[in-house]
Amino acid sequence: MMNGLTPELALALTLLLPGIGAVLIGAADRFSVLRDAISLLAATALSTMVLALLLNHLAGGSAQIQLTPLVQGLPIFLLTEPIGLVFATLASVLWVVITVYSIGYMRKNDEPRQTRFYICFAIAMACTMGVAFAGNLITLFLFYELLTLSTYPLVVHYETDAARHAGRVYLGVLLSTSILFLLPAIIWTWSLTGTLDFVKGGMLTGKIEGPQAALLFALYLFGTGKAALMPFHRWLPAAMAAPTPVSAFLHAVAVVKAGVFTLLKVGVYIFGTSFLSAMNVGEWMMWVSAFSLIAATIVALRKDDLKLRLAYSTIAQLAYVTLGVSLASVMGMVGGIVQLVAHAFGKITLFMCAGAIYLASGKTKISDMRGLGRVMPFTFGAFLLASLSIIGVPPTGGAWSKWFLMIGAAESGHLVMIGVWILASLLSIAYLIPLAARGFFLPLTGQEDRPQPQGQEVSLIGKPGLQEAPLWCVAPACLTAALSVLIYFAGPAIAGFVLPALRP
Amino acid sequence: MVNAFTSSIGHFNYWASVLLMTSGIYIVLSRGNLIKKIIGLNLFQVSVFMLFISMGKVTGGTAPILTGRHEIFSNPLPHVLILTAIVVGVATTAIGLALVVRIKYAYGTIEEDEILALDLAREQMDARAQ
Amino acid sequence: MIRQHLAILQVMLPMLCAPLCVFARRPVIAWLIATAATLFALAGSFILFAQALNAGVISYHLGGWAPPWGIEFRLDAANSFVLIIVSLVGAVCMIYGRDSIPREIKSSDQPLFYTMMMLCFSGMLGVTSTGDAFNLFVFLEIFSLSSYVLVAMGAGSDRRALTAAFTYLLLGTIGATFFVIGLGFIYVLTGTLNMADIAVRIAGMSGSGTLHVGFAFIIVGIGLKLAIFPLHLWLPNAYTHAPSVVTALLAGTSTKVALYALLRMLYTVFSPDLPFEALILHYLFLPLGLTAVFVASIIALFQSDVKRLLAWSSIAQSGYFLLGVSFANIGGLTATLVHMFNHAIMKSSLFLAVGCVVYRTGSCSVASFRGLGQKMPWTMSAFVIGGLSMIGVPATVGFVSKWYLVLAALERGWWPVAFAIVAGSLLALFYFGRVIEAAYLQPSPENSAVTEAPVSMLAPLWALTISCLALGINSELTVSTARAAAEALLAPHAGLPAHMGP
Amino acid sequence: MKHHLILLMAAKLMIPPILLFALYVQFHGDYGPGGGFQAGVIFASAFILYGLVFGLDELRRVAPLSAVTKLMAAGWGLYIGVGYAGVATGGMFLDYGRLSSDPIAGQHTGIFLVELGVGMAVASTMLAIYQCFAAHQSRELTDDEW
Repeated sequence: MMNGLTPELALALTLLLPGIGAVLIGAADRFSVLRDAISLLAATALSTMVLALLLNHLAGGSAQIQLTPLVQGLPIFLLTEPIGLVFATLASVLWVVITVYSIGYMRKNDEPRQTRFYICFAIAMACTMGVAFAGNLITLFLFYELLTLSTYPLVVHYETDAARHAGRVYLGVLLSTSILFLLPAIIWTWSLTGTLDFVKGGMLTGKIEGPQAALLFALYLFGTGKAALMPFHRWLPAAMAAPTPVSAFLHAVAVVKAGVFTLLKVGVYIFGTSFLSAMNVGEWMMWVSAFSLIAATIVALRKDDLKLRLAYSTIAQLAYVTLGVSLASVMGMVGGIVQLVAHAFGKITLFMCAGAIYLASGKTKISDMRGLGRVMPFTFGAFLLASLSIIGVPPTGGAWSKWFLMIGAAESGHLVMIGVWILASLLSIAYLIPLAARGFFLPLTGQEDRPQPQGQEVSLIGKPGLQEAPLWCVAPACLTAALSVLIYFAGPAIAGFVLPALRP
Repeated sequence: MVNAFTSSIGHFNYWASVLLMTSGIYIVLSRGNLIKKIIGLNLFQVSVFMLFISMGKVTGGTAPILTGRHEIFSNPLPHVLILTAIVVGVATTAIGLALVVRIKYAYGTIEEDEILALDLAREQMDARAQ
Repeated sequence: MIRQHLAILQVMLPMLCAPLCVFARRPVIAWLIATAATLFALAGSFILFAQALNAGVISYHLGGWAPPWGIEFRLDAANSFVLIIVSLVGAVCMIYGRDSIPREIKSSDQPLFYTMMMLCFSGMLGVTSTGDAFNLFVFLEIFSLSSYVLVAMGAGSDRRALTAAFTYLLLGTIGATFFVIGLGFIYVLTGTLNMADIAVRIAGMSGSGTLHVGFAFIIVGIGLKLAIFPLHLWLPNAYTHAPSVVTALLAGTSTKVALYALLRMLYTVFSPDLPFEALILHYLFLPLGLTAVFVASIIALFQSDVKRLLAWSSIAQSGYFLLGVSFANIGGLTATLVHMFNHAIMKSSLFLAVGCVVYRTGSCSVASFRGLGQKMPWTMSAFVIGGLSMIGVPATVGFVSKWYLVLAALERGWWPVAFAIVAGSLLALFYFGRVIEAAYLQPSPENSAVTEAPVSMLAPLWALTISCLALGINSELTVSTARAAAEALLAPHAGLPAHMGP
Repeated sequence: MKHHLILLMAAKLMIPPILLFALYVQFHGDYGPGGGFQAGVIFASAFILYGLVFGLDELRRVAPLSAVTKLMAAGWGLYIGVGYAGVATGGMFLDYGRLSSDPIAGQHTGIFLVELGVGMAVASTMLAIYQCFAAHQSRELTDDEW
């Protein structure tokens, strides 16, 4: 690689840079401009590092770091491998975007405790990198838990009763599931195999079988509470009490992505697709995921609050990945990985748009948003594009993930799952498109009677011309919307990048 | 039957100890007066001391003083141990009594139920103050 | 020469310092003496541990009388490991006490307070070091009697300390007396009091009724000191009303020492192969341990006093010890010992943090924690880390404990128990969550002028917190140490002189 | 109390023999029945009798609590000190045999000192306990209660 920057150093820096960033942000508490600049700088530096690692990997190199053993025989182990690199790249790039957006949002809204907010962002980012580059299950678990803890202050940002309640649900569900199910699953795996390293093709073959294997699989699936599989999804809607950038961060960059990423890693490197399909382990979980998928979609349809609707949409979209993993086919896994990426770009756009709408008009209810598209065309345009991607209409990134997932279903012979996906996609049209359609095609009505939204500039509503949110907020949304289209062209490339790791 | 009878009579020292021991424990648990509790505790401890000492007795044995005139000695070790245990018991009693005196000063009573009532009243007062 | 006599010196130096403290005219001199003694004991225990690991069992004959006739101090990896725990917590608490003790104890009482601290400390070290069962009782009583007094010293701020100490005294004495009764039976049976010697002599007597009775009395007696679940009644009040330093010391060490005595009795004196013992382990310790974990944790949820909350949490933790013991395999024993060390660190650090709060606010109710996250950032972050450790979040020592306990349960194939272990630790999330939420998410009462605790208290607190993190990130040291200790416990006849061998 | 002449005289007569007996038990203890525990209690009983008859204030003048506490610590320190002497002379802890060139004489010296320490500690502890408890008497006893 570049002179002086060894892959190992770059790998270490992916964890250290956000950490250093957090310290510096704390030090620059008094100087808000400097603080924001440092946040942005750290984000940029991190994505540079990750890109360097990605290039290094493409050039055939790899990097790994072994640190002290957390428990005997199980070191903290960092390693670059394709799935992790995809996730790390995604998260680090989106961190830059979300930081830009946060600066706009937090300043415009004049939020309290901004320094704490950015510090927690940075720490959560370091943890996300740890999850992404974890070389064994225990390292992953370590950073997974730290991620939960470091995002807790973000969820309770407002420190109101509602926020406290949200924080309780958030921490309660995430820590409970991980300690109650994931930890025993990990220890069980360890006692079966004597290793927790991620091994290509899995390592459980011949160690466990029958209902026990299914139980272990279920423990992993339910234990990864961040993947929000029903009935452990309550934390996601609850966390909507936080400011919008936090929601975007949770949904697209760090938390839920870390959840499904964990599932993918477990599916690919612990169980292995061949073992999963041979043992027919995922059969039962497949139905749970399908239920989760349909149920969350239906709940989303009935929510009038935009952020809540998006939250349930996320639950449904995550179930795609869970389903992909339970299908136990290589293409299902590929579909899961592409879905991880596509959904990240789509959902971050949707959330940023929701935030922008709130900033500009003070509105959170979908039924109130009629005609807003006319005064906020960029925001609503981005929203529409992202919606299409989430639904899976070509040429958007979401199309590829659905495509691969359906191939996976066909490969493993679960044709009924294709039907489930089609149904879910149709339903998602029903809950996503009306918003954009109302925004663009219905007139702005009724706002003469409505009281002015609190804390907003009076000038926005009921006057002709554009009334967009600040540029800092709209531009990132447009960028990610564009990217979620561009992903369509990168879809096969991503699949090709991760396939070698999946095929035993 | 007779055999069982003689063997239980033969161990009458055990029976005596058990009687004292259970009385002691019973007093500790059932009496509300703190002084009586201490008395019960003492009774309990002393019963154990007696058990030990009677175990050390060898029939026909004398005090283990080397004078050359006797062949059979009682086992002196239990006595030594119990000497230590007695000291421990005295210390316990002293601390217990000291505590009772302090409790009397602090609460004005040494009846357990009255003390509990006073504590409860105070806790309720604290809870209301918050 | 000191090295050669270290086994006795590190018990007897605090014992000598106790009367010296009486002569100290100024409290600070007594403090200096006491701190020096604990630091000496700390250094000594590390050296002893290294010695026991490298050179095998250290046997020290008091007065030159060879065992089994004379009293023997017998140090193997197991008890020198416990020595480290005791002296570490002791040293940290003494350093912490420089500012904390004058706040809670009248200055005229302070030299005597330090005397009692030293007695308590050397009693615990003695219990741990001795190889003679009766001597163990004597040291147990030295430590218990002085801890009754120490608990009662909390009467300066709350008269309930007196009744707490009284209950502690009653139950503690009953426990000790039970122990002596059991010992009497064993003595009648074997004619010896040296623990290693007893182990050799009762090897073929597993059918003897006397042995069973003696065993039962000893286990119940130690159980009272250890606060095994239905025998825990003395503990919550004693911990709640004692002075902060005393609570931290007792929470970190007293149950550990009692646990050590239990392990020594179970594994060295009575060998775990005895059928009745296996019975007790499986049908008594397992259900009691589980009940303790859940019942005590649930009670902890409803406490409004943080010290009392932590006390109930300690009872729950002693349930974990029992679970680890009940697995009756080397994994379970290792897990118990690891947890013993880890729990000493985290529980002491939690109590020290609460001590800082008491120092500043004068109260330890959950309500008085409101807003402290901003006002006492260092104290509260240490508290948070301790709490996370109790929950079992990775990178803290609590995680390491949970890991090995669950692993041991799985080794036995006891599924439900493994789940119960993690579920129990989850309850800690809820009771610590309440306190932490109050500290960080609720505004402090108006016109409160609370500031951060003095450095002399924060430094020892943070020393424990940092070791809580460091040993959580790298558990190699604790676990290999605990494993060596577990092996030593399971090898009762190692290093016996020829005339005492089996 | 001053007019309980018989009590006063009897006590005055009894106290010296009690003290003497205590000393006898003490010094006899190292080679026969007796020893520090018993002697200490007997020794203290003389003082307690004094206190009972002449009043607590008088006892406090003769044996102030602070001095008694120090004596207690000193006795206890003496015991442990003898233990250390064994170490210092190259033997084990509490190895009295080393205290003199002749092991038998050393044993004598050692046990003598230990018993002395025990005696001091026990006597002063007993006195301290008595003084502490007696101090908490709620009112003076009247004559007809005697």
